Amino acid sequence: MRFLLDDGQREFARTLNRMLGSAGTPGVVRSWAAGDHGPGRALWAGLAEAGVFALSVPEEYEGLGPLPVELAVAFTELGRHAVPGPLAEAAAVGTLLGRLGGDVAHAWLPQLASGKAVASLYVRSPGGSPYALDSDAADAVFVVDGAALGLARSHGPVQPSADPARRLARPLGEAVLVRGPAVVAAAAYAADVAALATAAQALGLGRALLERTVGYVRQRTQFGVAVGSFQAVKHRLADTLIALEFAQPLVYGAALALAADDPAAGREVAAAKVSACEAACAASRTALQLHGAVGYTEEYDLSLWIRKARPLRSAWGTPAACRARVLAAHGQR
Amino acid sequence: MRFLLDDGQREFARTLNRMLGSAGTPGVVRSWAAGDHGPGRALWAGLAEAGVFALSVPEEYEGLGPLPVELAVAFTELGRHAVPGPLAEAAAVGTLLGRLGGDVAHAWLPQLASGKAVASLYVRSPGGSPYALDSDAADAVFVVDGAALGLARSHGPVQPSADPARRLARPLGEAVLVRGPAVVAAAAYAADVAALATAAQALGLGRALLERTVGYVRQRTQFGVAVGSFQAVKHRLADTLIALEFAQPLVYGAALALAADDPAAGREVAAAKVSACEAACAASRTALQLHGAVGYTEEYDLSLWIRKARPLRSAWGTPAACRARVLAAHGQR
Amino acid sequence: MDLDFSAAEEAFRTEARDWLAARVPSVPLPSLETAEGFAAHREWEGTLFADRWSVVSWPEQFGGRGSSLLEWLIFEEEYYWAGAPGRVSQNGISLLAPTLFEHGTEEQCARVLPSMASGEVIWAQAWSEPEAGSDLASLRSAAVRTEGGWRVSGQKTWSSRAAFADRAFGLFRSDPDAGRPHLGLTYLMFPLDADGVTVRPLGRLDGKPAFAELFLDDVFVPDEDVIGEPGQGWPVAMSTSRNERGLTLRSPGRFTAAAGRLTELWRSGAEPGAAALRDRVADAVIRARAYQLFTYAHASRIAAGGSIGAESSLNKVFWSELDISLHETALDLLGPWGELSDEAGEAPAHGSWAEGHTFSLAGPIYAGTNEIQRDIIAERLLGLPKGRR
Amino acid sequence: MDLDFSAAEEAFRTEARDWLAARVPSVPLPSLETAEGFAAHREWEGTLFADRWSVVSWPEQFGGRGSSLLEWLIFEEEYYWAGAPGRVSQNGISLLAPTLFEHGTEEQCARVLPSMASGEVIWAQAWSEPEAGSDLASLRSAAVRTEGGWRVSGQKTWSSRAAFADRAFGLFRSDPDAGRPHLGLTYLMFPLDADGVTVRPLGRLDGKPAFAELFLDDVFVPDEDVIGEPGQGWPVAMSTSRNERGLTLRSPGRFTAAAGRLTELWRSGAEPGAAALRDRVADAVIRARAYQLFTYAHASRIAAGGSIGAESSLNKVFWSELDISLHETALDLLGPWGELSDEAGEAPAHGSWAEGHTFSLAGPIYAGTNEIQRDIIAERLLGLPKGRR
Repeated sequence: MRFLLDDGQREFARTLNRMLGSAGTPGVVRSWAAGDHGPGRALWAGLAEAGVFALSVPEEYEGLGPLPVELAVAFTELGRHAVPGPLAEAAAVGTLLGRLGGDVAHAWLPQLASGKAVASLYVRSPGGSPYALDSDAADAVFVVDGAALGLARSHGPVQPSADPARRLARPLGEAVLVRGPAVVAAAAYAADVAALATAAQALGLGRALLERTVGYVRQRTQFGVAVGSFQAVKHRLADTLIALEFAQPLVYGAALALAADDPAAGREVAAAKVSACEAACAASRTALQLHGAVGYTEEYDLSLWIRKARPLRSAWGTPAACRARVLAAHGQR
Repeated sequence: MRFLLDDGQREFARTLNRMLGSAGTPGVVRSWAAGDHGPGRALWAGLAEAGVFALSVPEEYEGLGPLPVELAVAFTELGRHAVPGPLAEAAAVGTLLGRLGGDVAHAWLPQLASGKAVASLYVRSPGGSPYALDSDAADAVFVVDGAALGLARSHGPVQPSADPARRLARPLGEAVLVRGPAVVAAAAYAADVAALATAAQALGLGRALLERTVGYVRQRTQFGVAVGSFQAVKHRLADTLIALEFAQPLVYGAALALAADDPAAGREVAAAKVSACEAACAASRTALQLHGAVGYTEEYDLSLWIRKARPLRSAWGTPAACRARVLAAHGQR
Repeated sequence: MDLDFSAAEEAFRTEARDWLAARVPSVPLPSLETAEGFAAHREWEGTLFADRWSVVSWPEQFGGRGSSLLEWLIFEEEYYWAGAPGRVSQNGISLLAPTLFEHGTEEQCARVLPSMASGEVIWAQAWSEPEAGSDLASLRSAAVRTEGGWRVSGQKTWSSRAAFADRAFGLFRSDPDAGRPHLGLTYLMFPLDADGVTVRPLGRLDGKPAFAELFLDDVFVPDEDVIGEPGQGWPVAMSTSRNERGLTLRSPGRFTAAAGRLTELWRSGAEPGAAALRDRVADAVIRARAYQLFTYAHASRIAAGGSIGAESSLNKVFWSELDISLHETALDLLGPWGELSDEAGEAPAHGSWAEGHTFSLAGPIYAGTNEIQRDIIAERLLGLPKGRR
Repeated sequence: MDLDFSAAEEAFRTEARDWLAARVPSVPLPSLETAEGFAAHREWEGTLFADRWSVVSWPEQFGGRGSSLLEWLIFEEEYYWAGAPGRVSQNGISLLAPTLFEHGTEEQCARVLPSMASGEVIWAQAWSEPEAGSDLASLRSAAVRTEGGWRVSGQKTWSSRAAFADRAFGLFRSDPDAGRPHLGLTYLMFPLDADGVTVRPLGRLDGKPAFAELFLDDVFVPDEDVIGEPGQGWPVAMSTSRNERGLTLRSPGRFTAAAGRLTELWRSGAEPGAAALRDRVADAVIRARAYQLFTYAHASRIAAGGSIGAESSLNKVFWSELDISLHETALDLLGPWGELSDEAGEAPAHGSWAEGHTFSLAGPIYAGTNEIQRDIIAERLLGLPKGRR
């Protein structure tokens, strides 16, 4: 056992962090939210070049994957920098088509891996979301409905999310591409990959919120001292760190379980999802509270991070659904 | 509307507080826990003289009641001083027999009101507790089983509670006294009175825990300063006070609802029960943590208070049952 | 001890309920943090005022009904149960008006209050400055004495409603040599369209311009717009701040009504996890009731001649945390629909849960952060040693 | 990156599992905080030792197997899943032994460790004093130089296991003029039946004598029982304290096993509110798994030559809060049976939930309170300004 990232994985994270740190993501996010996807598509192209979208695409389709651990590494950085777009969905499409294989895989996967095409994914389910993410930015919105996989023909009006960078719309009328039990199995596995990717994003988001807040309370003074010297502030930030530090191994553990096609992977993913997303939500609340009115002001870039936490929490498995899933599978070692 | 205690009620509280403050209750509790009920019975006699056990007994049976608000006032003081014995049960027996009337009321209520007899109450219910409280100290253990009211003939071996002053035992073999639908109605109302009395005890318990802890952290120094000057300590105690201050009006509100035979009384009692008991449990945890190892030491009297909180929380309505009850009745104004 | 309403109070409740049933718009007005919504809400204030419902507890001469505190609570309960619009006049009514009643001249009251009550003049607060948020005593914006008044310069920020409001009130440093930082401040009122005033709207978390920065460059404020004595602004403002933290800002009706709607939402039971959310729904109901009864107890104390001091800090922490947890529970119950912003056409309940959630997040920050409130509770109510602050 | 166990590790696991299946008593031993239970647990230590399971990670010469950290974790997982008895030797094994390995002489190791491993000698810790709890550097108990050793006087308290143990270890002030308070301390070992030692048992919260006060009156301690250099007791003790807070005190197997039992309890579903408790059960399972994986990551770091510093404070807060919430959830699931003390004959699961709950309540207090741990996390891991402490 060596439950540590290796040097290559660490270097991959550093590379993405450097690249995204100089990409001006706040401006990209604001454009994306306004429906101008140009800067976002350019950023995606850079990420594709770095290999991000190839991680879930098998080698036979010009990808590098499947590499769930590297996917978790990459998505942590995407979350840290608040990158917009159907990210978890793109990873899930890569997984889904890669598992299905055949014409649809050949037709789409090389384009997705190279970043030429942006794809989103919608899975119809009772009580599930009626909305696909970023249909207006995507070249293709794949729709899974039971045993049928299709492409949406169009989409309804964009419904703004609490995170304005998430553009929600109902997929309308789909052209079925494949039908059969293989779709069901591949879609279930792909949904787990989407949940893992979302958990990793949440983890990175939480890290960024914590780091910015620590920086802020160190320099902000009130009553003649740094706000960060108050014990109540220190303890709240300590709790934020604890939650993130203990969510992280769950994320990597879930990635390894998916990589191994472990039958327990579903509960590992659910545990990671709920922990990382709750940690990110708590970090978001802490960041807001400790920045005070500054954090509540839209024009400060912090708001772009703060508002991402709750939507990630309900995407690809609400906390209630994840907790149910953990218990459904638990019991035996 | 005048949602404030009047001068008489306030004076009643002060009188009980003074009396109990000089009664050496820690020694009484320790004796009771060891099965020596003498000092406890003497304390009960004093309380009876002050009118405590007459509050739920109607005037026609030599009582003063029913006076649910005064009952809440008195039980807050009993909780504050950790008085041992089947207190809520005694109040409930007074209520139950008072509502039923007849021979059984004439036979028992004057004795209960005057403190000559100590009675406990056990209500058999599916999934409910198998134990009656303090059977070995009581002169009579009334048992309600559906539409039947009886007296237990004996009891099983004492099962120690987490609060050693609570002596639990299964009631064995009952002699039925009354049977009929009036028993069901009177027992339901009496259970609400027991829950109210328990809530009031919890409130007083929480107040005592807070007060002692505030006193301790003001004088205890570590690192050269009073422990109470640390912001983390201050905020935790502030939260303890908030919880108690907002539980208190629920307790009085529930007492008024019971007094008025308000159809919503059940949910008011449930709300008071869960709030006061959760506040007391939190106060108990806070007292333990801020006293440190001192609080974890049985020979310090604080432990007598700390250990009462959880058993009160599950007696006469668990938090889960209370919350269900609040929602079962809520909706309309 | 009782919780009974008198026949007159019950009649008052019925009158309010009937009026509201007839007048409250069936579709909510647009968000009052937008230009369109602000205008609609101003009009609604006029509707309230026309039938003397805008400021029931004020004296009749200023447009009120001279209602008791309890009647005001009754009105607020009915108001929120009816789902009536948010109060765009709130800053003026709950912050400035109590200060004027306590420290204003007769002339000021007569001049300011009726137009505030009618919605004709909407007031914004101008407390915070970039370097003075929680630490309000460190204000820097200056008022310099001049012929017949003061010349005011400096910067204010997070001024609620200032993007669309007409006038503002706040504290300015009139005597920089006064020694301790909360001496030498003066409480002033000024028009937002005065010469030298620049208003720069600021978006709140959801982007709506709910507040603004104010840049003041040598703005003339006549003596008649000073409240209280010059240099005495701190004590004058503190009475306002007590109001903000205490009874008047968050009336219990707001939470009992919201808890009722939350219960309905939970009963409708769309989300499969709803069974596990039951305890959170029940807690919202219980806490709203606790807040209502706590307020009745306060109102009874005040009616009996008592007063409320540091206890208002208990209130502030309690309602602000209740508000957030109630709205978070609602969003969780909404499942995938909980993500929609209030501007989404398909947002449940016309976006009121989303809007309420955004609004609730500011609760622990403004009117004295909850951290400061807890310090106050620990030091003034529990007698713990004062820390550094 | 992987979570795979080698074939040798799997074989080790199987060997441990089989041994435990054959030897673990089917009815739990009496509480180890009673005289009777202490004796029974001491005997169990001997059983473990006989087959070299008592200290698997120690070198073979002292009774161990020279197991890796990972093998130790595997053993602990099997140990707790098997429901094996609590470890009465724990204070010696987890606090004193690591200190001896790091700072002890060969002679000390050879003399002390084997009898510790076999349970022949049970060790108690003697850290705290009445005025030195969290603030350990302010110790007053004194060691005065004498011919061939030290004469020790003073009072220690909350000394775990001291009521029934054989020997104790702790810090004593040997140089009162050393300037800063954590200089001039010396780390000593001494027998609890030595001349001048009085042991007064103290009941813990449930009354069991889980710790004691020690009164030391001119007790002679020979030089051979000083660990490290005289006057260097603080750095010597701090290495022990890191152990206490870090990996070795609360192995993840303890929590994964408890979470598994909690899940079974929830499935049995006696209490009608159990549906609403589901999320708390799930959280216990998730947090136990997180703690296990976090520990695997730490073990991997150590195996790769890294070390653990202030990160151990993260551990301490996490497991101590997990332990409480897990046991509170269990008591809630037990409904009316949750009230029974572990001594009640009818207590569910032989009182193990009740006993575990009482034990868990001490978690946030000992080994550095969680308040102090959070200060450490904020200052050393996040770089926030040092506060008064």
